[in-house]
Amino acid sequence: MDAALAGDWMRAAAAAVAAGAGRLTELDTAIGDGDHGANLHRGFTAVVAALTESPPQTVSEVLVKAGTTLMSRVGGASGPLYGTALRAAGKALPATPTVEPAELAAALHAGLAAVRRLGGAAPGDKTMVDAYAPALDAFETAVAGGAGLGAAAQAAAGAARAGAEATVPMRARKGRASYLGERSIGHQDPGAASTGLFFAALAEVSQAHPRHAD
Amino acid sequence: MDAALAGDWMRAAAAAVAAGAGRLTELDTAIGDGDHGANLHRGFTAVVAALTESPPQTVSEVLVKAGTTLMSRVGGASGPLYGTALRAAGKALPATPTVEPAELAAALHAGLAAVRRLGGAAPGDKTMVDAYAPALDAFETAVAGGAGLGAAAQAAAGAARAGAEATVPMRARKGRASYLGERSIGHQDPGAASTGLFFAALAEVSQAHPRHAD
Amino acid sequence: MKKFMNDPADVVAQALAGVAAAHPELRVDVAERFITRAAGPRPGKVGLVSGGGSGHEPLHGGFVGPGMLDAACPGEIFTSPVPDQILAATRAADGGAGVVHVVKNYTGDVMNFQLAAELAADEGISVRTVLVDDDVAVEDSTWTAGRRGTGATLLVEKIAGARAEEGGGLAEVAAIGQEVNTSSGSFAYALRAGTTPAAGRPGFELPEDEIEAGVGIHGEPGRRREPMRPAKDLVRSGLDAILAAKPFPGPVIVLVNGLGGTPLIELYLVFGEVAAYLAQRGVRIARQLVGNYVTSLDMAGMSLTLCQAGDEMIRLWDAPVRTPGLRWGA
Amino acid sequence: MKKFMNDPADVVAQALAGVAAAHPELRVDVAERFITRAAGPRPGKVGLVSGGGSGHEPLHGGFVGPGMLDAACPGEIFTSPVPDQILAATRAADGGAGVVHVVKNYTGDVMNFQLAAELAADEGISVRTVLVDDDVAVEDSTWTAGRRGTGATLLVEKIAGARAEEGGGLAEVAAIGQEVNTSSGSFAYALRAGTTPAAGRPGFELPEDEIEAGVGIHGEPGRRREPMRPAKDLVRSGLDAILAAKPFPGPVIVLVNGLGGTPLIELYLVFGEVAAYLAQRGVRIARQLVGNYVTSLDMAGMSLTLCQAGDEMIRLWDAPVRTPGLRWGA
Ligand SMILES: Nc1ncnc2c1ncn2[C@@H]1O[C@H](COP(=O)(O)OP(=O)(O)O)[C@@H](O)[C@H]1O
Ligand SMILES: Nc1ncnc2c1ncn2[C@@H]1O[C@H](COP(=O)(O)OP(=O)(O)O)[C@@H](O)[C@H]1O
Ligand SMILES: [Mg+2]
Ligand SMILES: [Mg+2]
Ligand SMILES: [Mg+2]
Ligand SMILES: [Mg+2]
Repeated sequence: MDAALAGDWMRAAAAAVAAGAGRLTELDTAIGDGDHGANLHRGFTAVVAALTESPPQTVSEVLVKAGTTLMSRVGGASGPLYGTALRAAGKALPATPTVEPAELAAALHAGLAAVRRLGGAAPGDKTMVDAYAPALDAFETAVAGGAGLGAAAQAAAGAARAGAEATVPMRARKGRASYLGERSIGHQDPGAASTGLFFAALAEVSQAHPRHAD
Repeated sequence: MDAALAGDWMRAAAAAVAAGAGRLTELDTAIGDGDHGANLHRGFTAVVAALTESPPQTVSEVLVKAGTTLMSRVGGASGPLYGTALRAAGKALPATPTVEPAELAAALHAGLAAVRRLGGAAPGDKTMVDAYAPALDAFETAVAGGAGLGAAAQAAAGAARAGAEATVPMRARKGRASYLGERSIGHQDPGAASTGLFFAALAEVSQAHPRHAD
Repeated sequence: MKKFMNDPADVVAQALAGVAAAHPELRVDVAERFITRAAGPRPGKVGLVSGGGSGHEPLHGGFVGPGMLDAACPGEIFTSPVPDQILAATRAADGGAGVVHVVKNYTGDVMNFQLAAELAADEGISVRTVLVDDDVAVEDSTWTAGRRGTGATLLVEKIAGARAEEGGGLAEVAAIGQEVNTSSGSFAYALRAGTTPAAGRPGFELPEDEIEAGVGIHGEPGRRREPMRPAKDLVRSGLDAILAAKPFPGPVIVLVNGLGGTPLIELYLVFGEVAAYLAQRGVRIARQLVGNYVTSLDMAGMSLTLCQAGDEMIRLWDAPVRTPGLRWGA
Repeated sequence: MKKFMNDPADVVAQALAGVAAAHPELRVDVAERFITRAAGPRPGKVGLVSGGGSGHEPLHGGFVGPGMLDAACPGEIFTSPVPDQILAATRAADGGAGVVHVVKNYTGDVMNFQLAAELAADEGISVRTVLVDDDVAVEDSTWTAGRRGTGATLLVEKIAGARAEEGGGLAEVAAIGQEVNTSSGSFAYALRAGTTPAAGRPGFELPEDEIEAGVGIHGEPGRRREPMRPAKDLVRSGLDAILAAKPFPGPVIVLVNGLGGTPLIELYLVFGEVAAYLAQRGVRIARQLVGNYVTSLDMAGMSLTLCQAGDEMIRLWDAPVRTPGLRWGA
C-alpha cells in the first residue's frame, strides 16, 4: 500500500459513509441517539478535505492525519475511537513510501488495542470492537497464509460485516446502547456497522488496484 | 310555569349539556379553543347544585340564581353571556309563584337584549344570537297565536336548532371564531348549538308537564 | 392525549397547588383561584392585576412579584377567569391607589374583566383597564372582535409593572401600559397544535409539510395554512407583517417567544434571523428576550413581537423584576 | 419533521449566532464553538467549564455567567464536543487557578473531555473533572458505561459555580461538585420522543396509552415501556426509584425538570405531587426549582431530581447567579 492507495481508502470510506449515513443513523436511532451517520459523515468529509488540501507522502501520515481530523471534528463516542484507531495505526507504520500487508496488519492491531484502551470495551459488549476484532483476525490470518492486500482486505471486510451482524442478539454493555439494558437486544450496533463499511472500503480500493488485487 | 318547572328546565339543560359536551367541544375545537362543552358543563353542574341546595320559590329567582351561578363559574365568553341572559330574564319576571307564557316571552326578550348589549353581536355574526333570536321570534309568535308553553317552547326549540344550523355558512364577526376570517365558514357556531340545547330542554320539560303540554 | 395530570378537570387547581408549594414568595389562593405577592399590597402603590385562561404559563401567575404584577387570576384552561375571581384578585392587589387591569382582547376576557371592574367600582376601588391587542395577523375592525392580545402582554406587564413599582399613579401606569400595547405588533406560526386536557386531541391537524400562519395562543387554527419554509423565510414574512401594520421608526424591544413545544435552540436560531433581518430593514434592536413566556400549552410554534421603545420605556424595561418567570436586576 | 431551522447541518452554528445576538453579556465564538462570559476569566478564580451535545438548552450555554459556568462548549446535537473545542473553552476559562470540567457520564463526553484535559495539562492548565452520573434508571456497574448524567448537572454547575465564584480552590470546587453528584438521584419519563434535525423523525414511537420510563436526555428509549398512568402514580414510582437508590436522610433540593415539550402547567402539577409524596415519605424539601432546564429537544416528558443538601450546599445554592437560564439574587 502506498499513500495514494491509503488516500483512496479514506475517500472510499467517506463515500460509503455518505451513502450509508441514513442507515447508520437509523441503527443509532433504535438504540442510541440517532447521530452516528451524521457524525461520521461530517468527520470523513473533513478527512477528505484535509487529505486533498495537503496530500501526505506516506501511508502512516495519511492514517495519522485522518485520525487527527476525525478526533477534532466528529465528537461523540465514535470520534475519539475512530480517531485514536487511525492515529495509533498510522503511528505503528514505518515512514516508508509503501507498506507491506504484514505491516498494515500490525498497524491495524495497534489501532484495535488503542480503541480497547480508550473505550474499555471487550468483544461481546456490542460495539465497533465486535466488527473490528474479527476483521483484524481475518486480515492477519489471510496475510499469514500469504494473501495479498486485496484478498486479505476482502476477508477482513467479510468478517467485519459478519461481526457487525453478530451484534444483533448481544446486550450492550458499553456506549449509549447499554442504558437500554435488555432492550438493546435485537438491533445491530451502529459503530460495528460503520466499521464494516470501513473495511469494505479497504477491500474495494485494494482490489480496484491491479497490484493488490489478490 | 312555576319554580319547580323552571328548576326542571335548568336540570334538563344541564343533562343536555352533559350529554352534548363532547360535541360542543368539537365544534369549538374547529373554530375556537375547544372548551365550550367543558365550560357549560362546569357551569350547569354548579347551577343544579345551587338550585338543589336552596330551591327558589319563584321562576324569577330560579333564573336569576342560575344566571348568577353561570356568571361566577363559567368564565370565557359564554359565561357572562348566558349568565347575563338568565339574570336579565329572571329580573324581567314578576315575583309571582307562576308566570304566564307571555311573561316568559317578555323575559326571554330581555335576556336577548342583555346578550346583545354585553356582547355587541347582531344576527348574522355567527354567535349564540343566531339561535336565540329566531327561537325568541318563534316563541313570541306562538304565544301571540294562543299557544301554550309546551307548544311555544317546541316552536322555539325548532327555530333555535335551525338557527344554529344556519350559522354553518356564516363568516364569524364576533368571538374567537372571528380570528379565523374566511376559515370560520363551514362550521357550526358552538354557542348557537348550545342555545339550541337550552331551548330544547325547555320544550322537553314543559311538554312532560301535562299542564303545559300544549 | 398524554399529559402529566390526574383528572383533566383538576389540572388548574392541582397546578396551582404546585405553584403554591414551589413559590413561598407568592400567596396562592387555590380555592378562589388567584395568586398574589406573599407580602401583600404595598399601601399607596397602584396594583397591577392580570389574568386570562390557563395554559399560557408562565403568563400570568409567573409574572407576579416585585416589578411586575401584584396579582394574577388564572381561569380554566383557555377560559377567561370569572368576575368573582377577578374581583378577589383586585381586592388583594389594591393598596389604596387603585388597580390597573391588563386584559388581553378576547371577548370572554373583556366581558369578565368589565363585570369585575364594575363590581370593584361598587366597592370603591378605582380600576383602569389596559387592553392588549397586538396580534397583527387579525384584521382590525370595529365590526369584529378586533385583534388578539398575545406576546405584547408580557411587555405591558413588565413596563407598567415597573412604573407602578416606582410609584406611578393610576393614570400614569395605565397610560404607559396602553402605550406599550399601541407600540407593539406580533405575529405567530404554529408547526403543531397544542392539546387541551378537555378536548384530548390537538386543536388542528397539520400535514408534515404545512404550518399555520397567524395563529393565536388558544389552539385555534391560524389565518392561513402555508407550506413549511426555512426559518429565515418565516422570520421575514412574520416581521414584514408586523412592520407593515405599524411604523417602527425608532429602536425596538424584540420578543422571540416559544409557544410551549418548541425547544430553546430553535428560538435562538430564530432570534439570529430576526436580528439579521431587522438590521437589513434598518430597525435597531434596543433590547431582546428569547424564551417561552406566552405559551399555548404544548403548541410547537413561536411568536415574534416588536415594541417601539423610547428611552423611558427602555428604562422601565431594564428596571428590576423578581418573579418566577422573569427576573433581572434584583 | 418541522423545525424552525434552515439546513439541519447548520442548526447549532445558527443557534449560536442567535445566542450571540441575544446576550451581549456573553462572548460566543461561533467558529470555535464555545461560549464564555464577555468579561473573560477573573484572575485567580477557578474556571468552571461544561459542555456536551447541543439540544439540552439552556444547559450548558445558558448557564454561563457570574455564579455558574465560565465557559460552555456545545457539540453538534446530542454529540459531545470535540477535544479542540473543549481545550479552547478551557483556555478561555482559565484565570490561572485551574479549571474544573463538569462532564456528564456518556462515553463520548468522557473520552473527549479526557483528551482535552490531557491537552490542557500539556499547556500547563490544571484540570479536575467532576463526573455527573445521577440517573438511577440505569444500573450501575463497573462492566457497563454506568449511569447517565442528567438533571443533577444543573445542581453541580450551580453549586460548584458558587464555590468558584466566592474564591474556592481547584480541589474544593471539584470536591463540592462531586459531592452534589454523589448526593443526587434522578428519574425521567417520556410521553413523546424528541426529533433530532439529522434523523428527522422521533427517536421512538409510542402508542397513545404508553410511556417510556427511565429515559435519558438523548432521545433513546427508556428502560421499559409502561402504560400511561396519572401524574400522582408516575411521581410516586419515580421518587420510589430515587429513594431506593440512595439514602436521603436530610433535607433535599428538588428539581422538576421539563424535557422540552412539556408545558409548565404540567410541571407545576408534578411538583405539587412531588411535594405531597415527599412529605408523606418524611423527606423535607429545602429548595425547589421547576422548569425546563436540562432538555432533550422537543421531547415531551419530565425528570425528577433529588439532591441531599446540607447547610453549606444550600448556602451555595442560594448564592447569586446571573445567567440567561438561571438567575437570582444578583
Ligand atoms: N466504549 C466503547 N468502546 C468501543 N466502541 C464504543 C464504545 N462506546 C460506544 N462505541 C461505539 O460508538 C458507536 C456510537 O457512535 P456515535 O453514535 O457516533 O456516538 P454517541 O454514542 O456518542 O452518539 C456505538 O455504536 C459503538 O459502536
Ligand atoms: N360577542 C358575542 N356575542 C354573542 N355571543 C358570543 C360572542 N362572543 C362569543 N359568543 C358565543 O360564545 C361561544 C363561545 O363560548 P366559549 O367557548 O364558552 O367561550 P370562549 O370563546 O371564551 O372560549 C361562541 O360560540 C359564541 O356563540
Ligand atoms: Mg450516537
Ligand atoms: Mg371556547
Ligand atoms: Mg375559552
Ligand atoms: Mg451522540
